[in-house]
Amino acid sequence: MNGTLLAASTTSTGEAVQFWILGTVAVLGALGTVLMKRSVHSALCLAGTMIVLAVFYLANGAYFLGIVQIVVYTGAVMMLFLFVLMLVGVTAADSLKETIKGQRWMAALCGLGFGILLVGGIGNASVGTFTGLAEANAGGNVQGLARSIFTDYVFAFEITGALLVTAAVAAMVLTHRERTERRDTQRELAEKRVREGKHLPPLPAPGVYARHNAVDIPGLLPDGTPSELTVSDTLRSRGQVRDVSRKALADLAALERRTGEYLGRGESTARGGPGGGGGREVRDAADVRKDVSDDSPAVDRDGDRDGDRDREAAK
Amino acid sequence: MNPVNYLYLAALLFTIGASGVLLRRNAIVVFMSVELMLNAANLALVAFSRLHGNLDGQIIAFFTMVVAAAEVVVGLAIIVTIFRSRHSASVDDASLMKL
Amino acid sequence: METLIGLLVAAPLLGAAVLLCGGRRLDRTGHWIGTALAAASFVLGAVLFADMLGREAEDRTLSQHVFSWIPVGGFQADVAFRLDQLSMTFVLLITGVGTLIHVYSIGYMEHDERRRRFFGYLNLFLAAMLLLVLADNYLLLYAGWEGVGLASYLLIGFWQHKPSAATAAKKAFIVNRVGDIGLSIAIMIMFTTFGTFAFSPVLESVGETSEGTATAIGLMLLLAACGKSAQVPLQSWLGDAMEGPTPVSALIHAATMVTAGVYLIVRSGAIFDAAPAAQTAVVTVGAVTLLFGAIVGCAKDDIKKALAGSTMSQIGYMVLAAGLGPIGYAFAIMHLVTHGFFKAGLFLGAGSVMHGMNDEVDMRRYGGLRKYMPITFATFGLGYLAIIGFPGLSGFFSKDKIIEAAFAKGGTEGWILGGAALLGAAITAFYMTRVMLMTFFGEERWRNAPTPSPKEPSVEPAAETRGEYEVPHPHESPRSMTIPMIVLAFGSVFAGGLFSWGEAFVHWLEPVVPFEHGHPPVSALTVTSATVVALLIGVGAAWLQYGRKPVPAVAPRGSLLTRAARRDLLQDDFNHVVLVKPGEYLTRGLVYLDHKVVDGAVNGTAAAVGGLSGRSRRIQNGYARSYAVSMFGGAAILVAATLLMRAV
Amino acid sequence: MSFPLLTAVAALPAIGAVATAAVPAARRTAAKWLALAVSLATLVLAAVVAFRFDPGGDRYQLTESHAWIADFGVRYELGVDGIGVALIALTALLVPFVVLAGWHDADPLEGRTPDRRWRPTQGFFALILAVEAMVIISFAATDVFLFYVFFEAMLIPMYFLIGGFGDRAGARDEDEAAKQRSYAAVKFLLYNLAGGLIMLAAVIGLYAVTADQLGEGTFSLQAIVEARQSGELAMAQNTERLLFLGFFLAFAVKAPLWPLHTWLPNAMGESTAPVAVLITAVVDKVGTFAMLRFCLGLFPEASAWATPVVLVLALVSIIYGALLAIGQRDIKRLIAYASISHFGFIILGIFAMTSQGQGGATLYMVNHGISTAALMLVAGFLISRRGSRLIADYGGVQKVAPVLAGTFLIGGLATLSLPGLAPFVSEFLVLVGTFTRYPAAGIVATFGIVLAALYVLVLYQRTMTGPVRPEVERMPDLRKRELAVVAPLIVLLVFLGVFPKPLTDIVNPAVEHTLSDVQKTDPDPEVEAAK
Repeated sequence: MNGTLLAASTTSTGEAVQFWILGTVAVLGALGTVLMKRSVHSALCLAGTMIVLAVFYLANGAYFLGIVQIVVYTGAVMMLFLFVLMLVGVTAADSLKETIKGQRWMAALCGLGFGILLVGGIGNASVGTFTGLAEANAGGNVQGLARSIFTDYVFAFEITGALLVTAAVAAMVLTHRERTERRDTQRELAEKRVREGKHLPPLPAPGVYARHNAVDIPGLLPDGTPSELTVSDTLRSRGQVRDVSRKALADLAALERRTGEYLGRGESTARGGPGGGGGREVRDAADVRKDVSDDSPAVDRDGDRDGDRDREAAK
Repeated sequence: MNPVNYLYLAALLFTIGASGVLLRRNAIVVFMSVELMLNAANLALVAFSRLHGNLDGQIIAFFTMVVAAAEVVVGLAIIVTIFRSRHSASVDDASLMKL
Repeated sequence: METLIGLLVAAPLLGAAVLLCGGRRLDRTGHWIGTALAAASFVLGAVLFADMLGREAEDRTLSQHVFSWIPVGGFQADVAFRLDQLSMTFVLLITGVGTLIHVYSIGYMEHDERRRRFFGYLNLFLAAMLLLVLADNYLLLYAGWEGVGLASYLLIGFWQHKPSAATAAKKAFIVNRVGDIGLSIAIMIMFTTFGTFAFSPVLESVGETSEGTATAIGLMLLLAACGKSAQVPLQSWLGDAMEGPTPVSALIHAATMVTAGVYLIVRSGAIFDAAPAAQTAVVTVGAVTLLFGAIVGCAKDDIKKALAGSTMSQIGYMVLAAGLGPIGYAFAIMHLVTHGFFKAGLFLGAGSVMHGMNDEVDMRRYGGLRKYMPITFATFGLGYLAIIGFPGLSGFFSKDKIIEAAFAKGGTEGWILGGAALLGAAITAFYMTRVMLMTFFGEERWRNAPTPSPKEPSVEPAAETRGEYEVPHPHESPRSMTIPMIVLAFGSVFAGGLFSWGEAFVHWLEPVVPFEHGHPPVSALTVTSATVVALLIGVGAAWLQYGRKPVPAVAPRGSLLTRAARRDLLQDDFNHVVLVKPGEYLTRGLVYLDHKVVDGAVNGTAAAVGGLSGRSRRIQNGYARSYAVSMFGGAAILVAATLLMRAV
Repeated sequence: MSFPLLTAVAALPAIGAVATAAVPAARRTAAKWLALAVSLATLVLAAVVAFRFDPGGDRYQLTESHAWIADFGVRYELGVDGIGVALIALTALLVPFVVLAGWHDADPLEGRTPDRRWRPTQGFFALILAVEAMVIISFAATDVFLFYVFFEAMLIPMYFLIGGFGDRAGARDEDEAAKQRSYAAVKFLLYNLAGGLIMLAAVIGLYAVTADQLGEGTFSLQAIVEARQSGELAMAQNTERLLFLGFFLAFAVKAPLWPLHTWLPNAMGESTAPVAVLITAVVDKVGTFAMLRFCLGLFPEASAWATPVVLVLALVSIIYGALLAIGQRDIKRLIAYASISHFGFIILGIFAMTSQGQGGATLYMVNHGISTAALMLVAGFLISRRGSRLIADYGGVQKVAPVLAGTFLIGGLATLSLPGLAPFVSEFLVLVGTFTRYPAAGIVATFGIVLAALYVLVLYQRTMTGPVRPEVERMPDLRKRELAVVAPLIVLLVFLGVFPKPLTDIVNPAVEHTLSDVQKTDPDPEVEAAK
């Protein structure tokens, strides 16, 4: 009932304070929406703004709308946005560099002019005095809305209903992809693969360590270089491949050295050390590494090359 | 404080949203800016309904929300389709109208 | 009776139509048809003449309204004929001489495969000329006027394969057109002033209008007369017109058409009487032309061109007389008729000579022909005596009267004009004697081949063109050619005496052509004797130069005046410099202007629009966002507009 | 109501056009005969119109009136006064000759056999008939909007006639010719469209004015004229002048009046001779006709206001056109410029505002149509023989083809308006009519006749006379078909030159009406001559 009081009465200092604080937040959010490089961030900023607006609705005695705002917008719509973002690629940051000549200046000009005009318009609009929603909301805001929606605005309401249905159907139609030709049979697919000289057997698994289960870590080839095939295309295309070859090898080497020092004996103890085939492979790799470890620049170069490849993949 | 400030705020937000539409290439962000504009409008409507002491403003705002929802659904569907076909969500890439 | 007038015109017109549309099947009979119809109209004329003589002098005027030609508002042009003594005179002259020349042409054009068309054109000319003299309003006269122009165009250019002929024809038509401007403007003024342009109303009420108007009409009519009658300054075409076949020169450019101007002036006498200024102009033109033509005539070696010069000057006499008012009109017509006889005779003689000398026209290549073609010599000689005004022959009577009248004009003006006329008489005697001597006397210069004189292309012998020179065998022309010459010779001998027998001619014309006796400051006898003296001087001078010493076969360079006269006193050069050249430049300039400026402006605009749209097309860059910007801007503008609306 | 005769006259060629276009590709000759038959039938109908028309009767006769676009007061209103009858007769008369003269102009070129869809011949004749139909409607329309529609629609078939069927004889090489052709066609179209659009604005303006002052707007010529005379419609001075200019400009382009003339030489030069005749003898007449009927009828004060300028322009056209004709090297362009000079005379006569002037102008429209047709068609035959439009390529034709030369000369003499041939009557009337009110203008215009003599005779001399050039030695004389085209025209020229009364009787009353519209009367002679 505090809300109603607020709504009914002329603005209290409380509302003033609330307005100034949240208003600032809202504007910042809006600016964020426009200016953030990554669209995810924009989406989040927008969500913030919307929540603030919901609060303002409440403050203005539009309780129903306030709630709807939160549920529909901040809930449904923003989620929809985020889904699409995920589909399109969350992390892809688009540059804010303008490509169309003069577009930015025109936009700025129009925006500024338009803003000024609106403000001016509101300024000289005679909205000095205002009547609160006290009696309008007397029978309850929701009931009030419901009454007029189902009496005066009933047609509009029905039509919007139709609109929603249409929109839903439209969305399905748009996103549904019609299969034009017959789906290939398994045999045909297999033959196609052979014909195209594709990689016939299943792809190798990503490098998995006991430490954590990470699909974004490429498996290492016998020579210790990471194998691109082991990581899914999506991750590769997003440039999210985490290359651990060098770190892992370094750890292993350090471990063996320590055990060597600790046991005082070299290679032998290492045999029958931890790990099955995988360990063995790794050990072999380690050996190889050790052989070449004295000329580390080569390794670095090696690593650099991998890094480059990753970055290229990212692009 | 005079609730007219709500209107000023709405104007501000609207303008920001508009410039967002004009400045961003990413279709999704453009859409968000549009949403921002709609919300600004809604805020103004709500403020009006308070000013005039009747609920019509709110009802309009309500309808706006519904329409906005529908628009978002379709719009996003379109974006997805475009992205599928040309692997980009940039509005500038969809410039076949250019000579 | 009246209906016969229409037939008078219709007969030759029919002939023309038949002959020109008839096609080849008429080639053998064509010339007979033509001649027959010409003769028919002559007979008709004679019948009408007889009928006219049968009536009182006052009601001799016949008029026939055939049909309404152009009726628009107050403008009522009728096809209506008027046959009075004046037109009767012309009718007889035209049909008579015309018939004779038809006959002559039968022989002359014998070897021309386009003879049928020639006769068609001749008939066309007759019809047009008769229309001219029979019309009872100026517009119909104008029709005849242009009709004879057309006929003369066709006949001058009859040998179209000769570029010179085609050019001469064109020149004649266009110079005539310049004169026609005068006639048409005159008609316009008449219509504006009197609301009509029929002879009688105009001539009767001309006194009621201002002298200025009358003068304007008079000058315009004079311009027309100059064009048709080859008077200075529109005389240049007549010399070239000699490109046409000789019968044509005889009929059109000596006897009839060129005198139409005189007819016009005499017919419109009332107007000139009301406009002294115009009359002065007329006499000036006449005097100048008679000297001009005479001088040109002295220098020409081409026999036809020499005769053309003389024609010019003789018509000068007539115009002069016509300009003198009532004291001169009748004599103008009288001289016109006699001149019609003897000049036609002279031309036919010249044609006969050319016929015998295989189309040689250069008199320097003639000589001693009298014993080869005696009939031609005789007739030509009579014509010669007539034209120089040998006492007792027609020319004497008519010319002498004109000179008297000129003196009778009175005052210094009279003296000047009379003097000019006398001088003209002397020169006439000179050049005609020259022609006579060079053609029929002296040694036979045609026996040896010509030495071409490059600087005189005009008198280049036709023989030249036919490869090496074969000596012509001068022979008398066939009967069909000699008979007309004989008849005309008779006319040139007796007509004058007949006419001035008790001033018969003057009285015959009087009802239509006002006449009053002129009173020369000195006695008529003095004038006559002066004329005779002048004539003797001329003959003597000619004999001294061409009779006593042999004539050089190639023209000597001659004095400055001679050379100028050979070039028609530089008239063509004058026209060329003053009119033709500037005209050409103007035309070329305009063509360029039309292409570059007028058209260029249009194409320029088109190009500009194209470029502009090309530029503005750039704005449509296809980016949705830039479209959005413009949308947004538009919205902003709308808001601004609404605010402003609310503000005011 | 009685049988809609005017509609029939216009509809017949229209239907004929469709039918001709529908003739299958193989049956080219059939299409030709069909077109000829239709045009002759139209001529018969037009003759019926001419006889049904009673000069003594009321101003507009054979009227038809049906609502068309009721909301805007647009009506399908037809009706002819004497001027309309004369011009309809002219059109109906000329088209058969055009068809006959163009008999082979649209035959497919040797070597390439036309496929089923490409049917040039059918198209050619169908277009000609279509033009005829539209022209007739515009001559008969008494509803401004109706007139405007067909005035503009005319451009479409003309465009295709000019651009699609060029003068093959004139082709230096095919591509070059095609380029010239399309240039000419586009120029023609744009020029006339520009004028027409300005007129459209004026038409709408007129509607607005009437709607404003008469309560409900109308396009009906008679209604507006009556309203003007009864005084219930009084346009503001400037409004009237603007509207007048809007109309006049369109007509001046069509007419064409200097300096809006440059499209005509190109169009006439590049198109085939029959089409050129169609342009200058038929289509352009709509312009002058409309000046007489609409400019003077709707805006008398403005016409009076504009008269001095128009007269000067007309004089310029006369002299300028003649001088340029003298300067041309191309036969057809020469004739085109001659036509410009003649249109100058027509406009001079119209704006002299005297019964002689306007009567003469109307006669001039008819006579110029016939004489130019004669001259142009013979020129076309000549060109088709030698395959060149340049005067310099001819010489001595008179010797090898005397009949051709003769007819050419007669056409030329008509063009220089020799007495006894039709154009003289009209030209002299125009001169007199002008002189009575504007002596200076009359005198200047008179110089046009000398220049006319110059360009005609120079043309004749250069092409027909002189020694025979080797190229023309084998030139055949006129064939039967060609003679059948030229002979009637010449007969007509002579007849109308000697006895124009039938024509004047029809025209005079109409002219009187027009003069009463502009409240002008002929100036009285100074001296009342003793009749």
